[in-house]
Amino acid sequence: MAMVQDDARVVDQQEVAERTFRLRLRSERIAVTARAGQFVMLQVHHGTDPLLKRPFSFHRIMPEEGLIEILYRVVGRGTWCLSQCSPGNHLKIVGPLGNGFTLPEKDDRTVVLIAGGIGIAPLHELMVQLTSNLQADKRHAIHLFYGARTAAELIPTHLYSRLGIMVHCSTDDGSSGYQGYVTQLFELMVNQERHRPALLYACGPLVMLYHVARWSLAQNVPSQLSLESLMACGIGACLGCALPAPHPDDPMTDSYLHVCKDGPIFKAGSIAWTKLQRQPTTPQIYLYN
Amino acid sequence: MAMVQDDARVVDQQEVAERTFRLRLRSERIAVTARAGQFVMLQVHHGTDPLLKRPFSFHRIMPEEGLIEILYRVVGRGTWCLSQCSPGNHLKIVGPLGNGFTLPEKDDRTVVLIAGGIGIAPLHELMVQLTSNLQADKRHAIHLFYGARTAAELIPTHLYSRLGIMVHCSTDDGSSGYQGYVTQLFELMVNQERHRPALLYACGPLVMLYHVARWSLAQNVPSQLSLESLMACGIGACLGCALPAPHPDDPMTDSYLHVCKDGPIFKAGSIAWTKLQRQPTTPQIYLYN
Amino acid sequence: MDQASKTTDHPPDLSVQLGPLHLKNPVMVASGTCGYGEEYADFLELGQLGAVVVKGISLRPRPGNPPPRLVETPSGMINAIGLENVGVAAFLTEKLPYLRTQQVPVIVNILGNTVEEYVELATRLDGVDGIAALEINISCPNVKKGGVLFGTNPEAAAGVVRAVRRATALPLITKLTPNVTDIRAIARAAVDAGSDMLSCINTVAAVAVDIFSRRPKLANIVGGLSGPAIKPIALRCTYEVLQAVQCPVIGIGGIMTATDALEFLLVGARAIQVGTANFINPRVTLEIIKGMERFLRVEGLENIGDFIGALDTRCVFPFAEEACDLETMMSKE
Amino acid sequence: MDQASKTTDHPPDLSVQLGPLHLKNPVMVASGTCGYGEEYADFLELGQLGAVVVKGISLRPRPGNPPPRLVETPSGMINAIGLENVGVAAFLTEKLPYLRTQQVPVIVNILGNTVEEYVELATRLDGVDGIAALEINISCPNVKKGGVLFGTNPEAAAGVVRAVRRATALPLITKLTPNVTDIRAIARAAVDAGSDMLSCINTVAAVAVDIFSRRPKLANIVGGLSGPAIKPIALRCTYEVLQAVQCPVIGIGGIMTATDALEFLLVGARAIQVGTANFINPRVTLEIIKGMERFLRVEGLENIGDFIGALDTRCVFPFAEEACDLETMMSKE
Ligand SMILES: Cc1cc2nc3c(=O)[nH]c(=O)nc-3n(C[C@H](O)[C@H](O)[C@H](O)COP(=O)(O)OP(=O)(O)OC[C@H]3O[C@@H](n4cnc5c(N)ncnc54)[C@H](O)[C@@H]3O)c2cc1C
Ligand SMILES: Cc1cc2nc3c(=O)[nH]c(=O)nc-3n(C[C@H](O)[C@H](O)[C@H](O)COP(=O)(O)OP(=O)(O)OC[C@H]3O[C@@H](n4cnc5c(N)ncnc54)[C@H](O)[C@@H]3O)c2cc1C
Ligand SMILES: Cc1cc2nc3c(=O)[nH]c(=O)nc-3n(C[C@H](O)[C@H](O)[C@H](O)COP(=O)(O)O)c2cc1C
Ligand SMILES: Cc1cc2nc3c(=O)[nH]c(=O)nc-3n(C[C@H](O)[C@H](O)[C@H](O)COP(=O)(O)O)c2cc1C
Ligand code: FES
Ligand code: FES
Repeated sequence: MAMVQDDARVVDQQEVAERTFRLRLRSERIAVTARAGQFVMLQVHHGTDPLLKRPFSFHRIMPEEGLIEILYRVVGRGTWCLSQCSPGNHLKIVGPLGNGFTLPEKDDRTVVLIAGGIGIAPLHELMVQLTSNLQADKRHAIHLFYGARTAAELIPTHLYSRLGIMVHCSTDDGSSGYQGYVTQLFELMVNQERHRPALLYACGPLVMLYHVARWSLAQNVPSQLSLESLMACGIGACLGCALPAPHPDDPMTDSYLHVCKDGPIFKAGSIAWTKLQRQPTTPQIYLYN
Repeated sequence: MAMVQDDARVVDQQEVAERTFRLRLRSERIAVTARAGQFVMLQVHHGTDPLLKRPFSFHRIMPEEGLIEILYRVVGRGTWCLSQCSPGNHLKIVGPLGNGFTLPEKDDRTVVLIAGGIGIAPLHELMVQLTSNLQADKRHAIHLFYGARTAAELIPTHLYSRLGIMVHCSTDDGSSGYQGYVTQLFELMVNQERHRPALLYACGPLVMLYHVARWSLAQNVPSQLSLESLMACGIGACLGCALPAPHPDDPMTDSYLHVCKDGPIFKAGSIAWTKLQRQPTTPQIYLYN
Repeated sequence: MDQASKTTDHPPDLSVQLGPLHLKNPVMVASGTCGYGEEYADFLELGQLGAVVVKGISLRPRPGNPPPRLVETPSGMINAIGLENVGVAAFLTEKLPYLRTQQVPVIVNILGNTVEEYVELATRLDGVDGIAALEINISCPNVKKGGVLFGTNPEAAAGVVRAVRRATALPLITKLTPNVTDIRAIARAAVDAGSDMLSCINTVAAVAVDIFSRRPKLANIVGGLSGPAIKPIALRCTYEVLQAVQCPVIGIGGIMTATDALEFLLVGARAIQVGTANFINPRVTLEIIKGMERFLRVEGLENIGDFIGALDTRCVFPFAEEACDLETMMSKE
Repeated sequence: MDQASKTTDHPPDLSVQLGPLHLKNPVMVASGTCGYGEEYADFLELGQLGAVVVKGISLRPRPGNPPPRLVETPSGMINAIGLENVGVAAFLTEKLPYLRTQQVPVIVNILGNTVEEYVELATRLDGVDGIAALEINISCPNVKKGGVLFGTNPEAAAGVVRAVRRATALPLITKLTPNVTDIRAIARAAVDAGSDMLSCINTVAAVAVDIFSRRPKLANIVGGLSGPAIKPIALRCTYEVLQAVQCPVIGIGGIMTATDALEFLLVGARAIQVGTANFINPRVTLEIIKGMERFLRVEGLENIGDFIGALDTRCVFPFAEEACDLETMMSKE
């Protein structure tokens, strides 16, 4: 499970939804040990500006082919640079990093995955693994709740429904599926259908994760949430990726987790949600030149 | 003759000699007013590193087609970045800049052009202009002395001989033409054939220009030398591109010319050669990573 | 990626009041990067700018340093021009007349090696038609004090400002150097001595060397770093200075885009100056002004003044209220 | 683009002597950028490095600052980690044992908010097996002096160094901050107080803000700039410090490549530390060592020592001799 640095060759890059790209890279050394929920630090540019690598979750892991895929949205300069690269280019990559998802021990219980926007990225590989050893009828016990701001931002969902799982979509503007937040759709469905998930996986914006965490704590349903933080190293060396954690002994004392080492997958109770501060919002790239 | 900033489209890029590229750009606004010996400041990269534009002389000017060409050698990060761009890319460009060559008034006298290495770049357009209104037999009075370190660095010289002018080559290692420096070849030929040039044009490394300047001053032959200097703005605003000039009144007082405004074409006597300092040499790019 | 405007049709108001100076917008070109204005005539109408700060002027002409005077660095450049300039006499007769024909406030950056030089400069520029203000460049060696820069010592800085203040009725801007332990102390000293405004920052002292020739890349060895690399330092200096003084502050350092410029305004700068970016794009100042207008529209602001100093440094805990019961839940988990 | 070697076959000697320390090569990893060493175990053998400087250690564990703790800037990054560390006790029991198994000199970076804290730290680290030297991080607020940093004042800096000197026989490196008016004065004070060596520089104070949320990009507002953007500043500081002191100096700041590292050695630094670059390429230090070897081969040097301090600042006028008669010719022209 060692981390490696590799020189990954770009095999393919496709724009699969609005400003959303799927990038396929060749890296045998990373593909063989990677697990769902883990991530890589990827060079987005040659030169010193942008300077830092960027973290991206595994969207697909194909150990036999020696390939990995990431799915990313262009939100700033780094992801913009990345979207400019083409097959044949080489990018430095470090991985696999972080803890990754834990798969359920029993496979006969209801599992719910909740994705907000680009949060779908790590859940794809998870869905593949959850369904891989499952008979077709049992796959119906896996539900994906997938929300985005608008239909154009949704990855085509047949990719998921053809895995045999149940897919429920929402958009903030109602342009596809349920109109509203994905967490609302989830709570609605769970209350209506009265089948309670045995396990929750989620990835998406912080507020979404917060609502999932609330629900999971209130309902006492175990959850695995994929969190983000700004990162410089991804390997536990810079201590930059801290998130507040409940202090074991004294609630008034600060204590921090590090997303790259202790995460990026956390259970709801590991994060001190009350101590989370609002962070600067995502800039619209190049809006003001 | 106003300077403009334009967004030039890359039309073509070819490697024409070792590490030497010819880049064709579309810029109607610059092509119509450009003169031989002038230059442009060209963006080599999007982003802040490398930060500054780079100066390049006009290699060809095609006002009818709205095209310009530059010929450049990859010597560092900026020129390396430039060599990576492909047709369809856009580069910010400012030009035409500087004073340019003055064409001879009478066209019946011997004219000598001396080029060292990439110093051939501005002389091509000059040769085209010198020969354009000239009958074929008179073109023999134009001599190009063209030297490089080795044959692989020479631009194929039929491009020049087919203009009807006389081409004399040298290489430091003797792999093509005369073995030795181009200024040696020039002095040799001039002494042997005893036809003295009425006018000298030269572009190349500083030591070469120094030897041309010496000769031209000693022989009292007017010369137009294309000089270089590090530049930030190219338009006379930063005062960074200074070269020492003889002070009109007092030789002990410092006085400076600015290559981008007062040049890049200077006569031999305009530069205070004795006050020129040795500048850091050209780095071999990426040699030590 | 343009967003729809939230406001009405008239363009947002970019004008700012800097003490006695009223500028149509907060965007100036920085001293030493726009020559004497004329150099940019082909690229823009100077009248579109908030103000023009001309190349630093000394009493007598200065030839400047020997070359090389420039070197590029990661996201920056170092210059050691050596304050080459035509001198105050030639400035008044050869350069100012052109600037006077442009509808733009002209700020004259002045420099000297003794307090007396500054005073004489101020005296000669005082009351001259077409000069809107003086910017005192205190990043100059004080020859009477062993070459220590005026700007690195509160008393020396105050000494220059006080003397210049007596010599002229023109609005005074003191330009601060970042190469100090406590920029707040220098800022306070300059304001107490009569400076109406401050501008910050000048370049950061820097060196570059070449391992192949084993020589410094600048003939002067040490030069001043500018460009995007120093923007975070300039923002910190501006932030600190604004904690120390009440007067208008002009932000300078690494501004390449409207976003960069707005960052300085957010911290509290009343205007900004663009330096190195002019070399890369001679029309950059106009693009910055346009970008600011678009920003104000999108944000639904009618005046740039409403954005200046709007930095909110309070901690915001979005989930703190609701999450009170979460803690109890978590302790059960 | 490899050039043929001019020298014989044995590899060039990269070893350097830093006062009492002998290092197999001049390349160290900088404090705070390599954790406690173990974090890089998957990428390199620590034994290949000249030395490892561990994350700054305080007397008691520190949780560090709230996030966000990082922000990227042009060719740089700002951090406000807040000196999060496990504290000296856990360092000795949990971190040092691993480092001891590696064949690499371990330098412990120490920090405190009072002179007493530094002294107690030094006392507890003195004589501990596996520690090669202490690096005193004086870029910390002195709580007894209103939070002014020890490193910004010669007396305060000397106070810390003198006290630590008495508390330990370990070689002492004092790590200088660039955020001062005169780094030479601090350098001299530290050496006079007993520091065997100096390292420079620590990060440059910096701010970044977000115009959309109108908030600082760091919870701590002010942080430290590092990376290529600061290399020219670090070279200048190293250059200045070497003019002031005789002791070995370790260059730090923005080193990404062998060329960068060699620039510091050219100026006179006896060794260098690599910080931010480790985040971008965890194997960068090995690449730097290899690049240095190639450079020495190509230049025909057998010892890195022959290159250290080889900067030639004399003016060279290549055409001055021959050109004497040129002047006469020119006056005729
Ligand atoms: C463990 C982990 C896994 C991730 N997986 C994915 C993924 O699979 N697909 C995907 O599209 N995105 C993913 N992200 C987020 C992705 O790293 C950021 O979108 C990217 O770094 C933005 O870079 P930029 O230069 O385009 O944006 P910038 O211009 O740098 O910033 C734009 C916005 O992105 C945020 N951002 C910048 N850098 C980071 C960072 N290192 N981590 C988190 N947010 C950042 C900034 O706060 C800012 O709001 C992941 C983040 C983490 C921490
Ligand atoms: C008026 C003028 C016209 C020129 N015309 C041509 C041309 O037609 N073809 C051509 O190949 N080159 C030309 N040059 C030189 C060209 O500008 C440089 O080779 C180029 O800027 C190097 O950039 P770089 O980033 O690759 O190299 P860097 O890594 O920046 O430096 C490599 C070497 O190039 C030198 N250099 C860097 N920047 C400049 C600069 N702005 N001006 C001069 N030297 C520099 C440095 O001193 C260094 O030795 C001209 C220069 C001037 C001043
Ligand atoms: C080439 C050059 C020359 C400069 N000359 C002066 C000057 O004469 N007087 C002055 O006060 N500042 C001078 N400066 C400093 C700039 O005005 C400005 O403060 C600094 O460059 C930082 O801004 P920037 O990063 O936008 O360039 C000069 C800067 C450069 C790059
Ligand atoms: C994330 C981070 C944490 C750091 N922590 C420390 C520290 O604990 N003690 C210290 O003396 N310096 C610390 N530094 C400063 C570095 O050791 C180094 O001096 C500085 O980053 C400049 O070098 P660079 O440009 O190569 O990064 C830290 C730097 C970074 C980027
Ligand atoms: S990103 Fe560096 S410690 Fe997590
Ligand atoms: S390059 Fe700026 S003045 Fe010549």
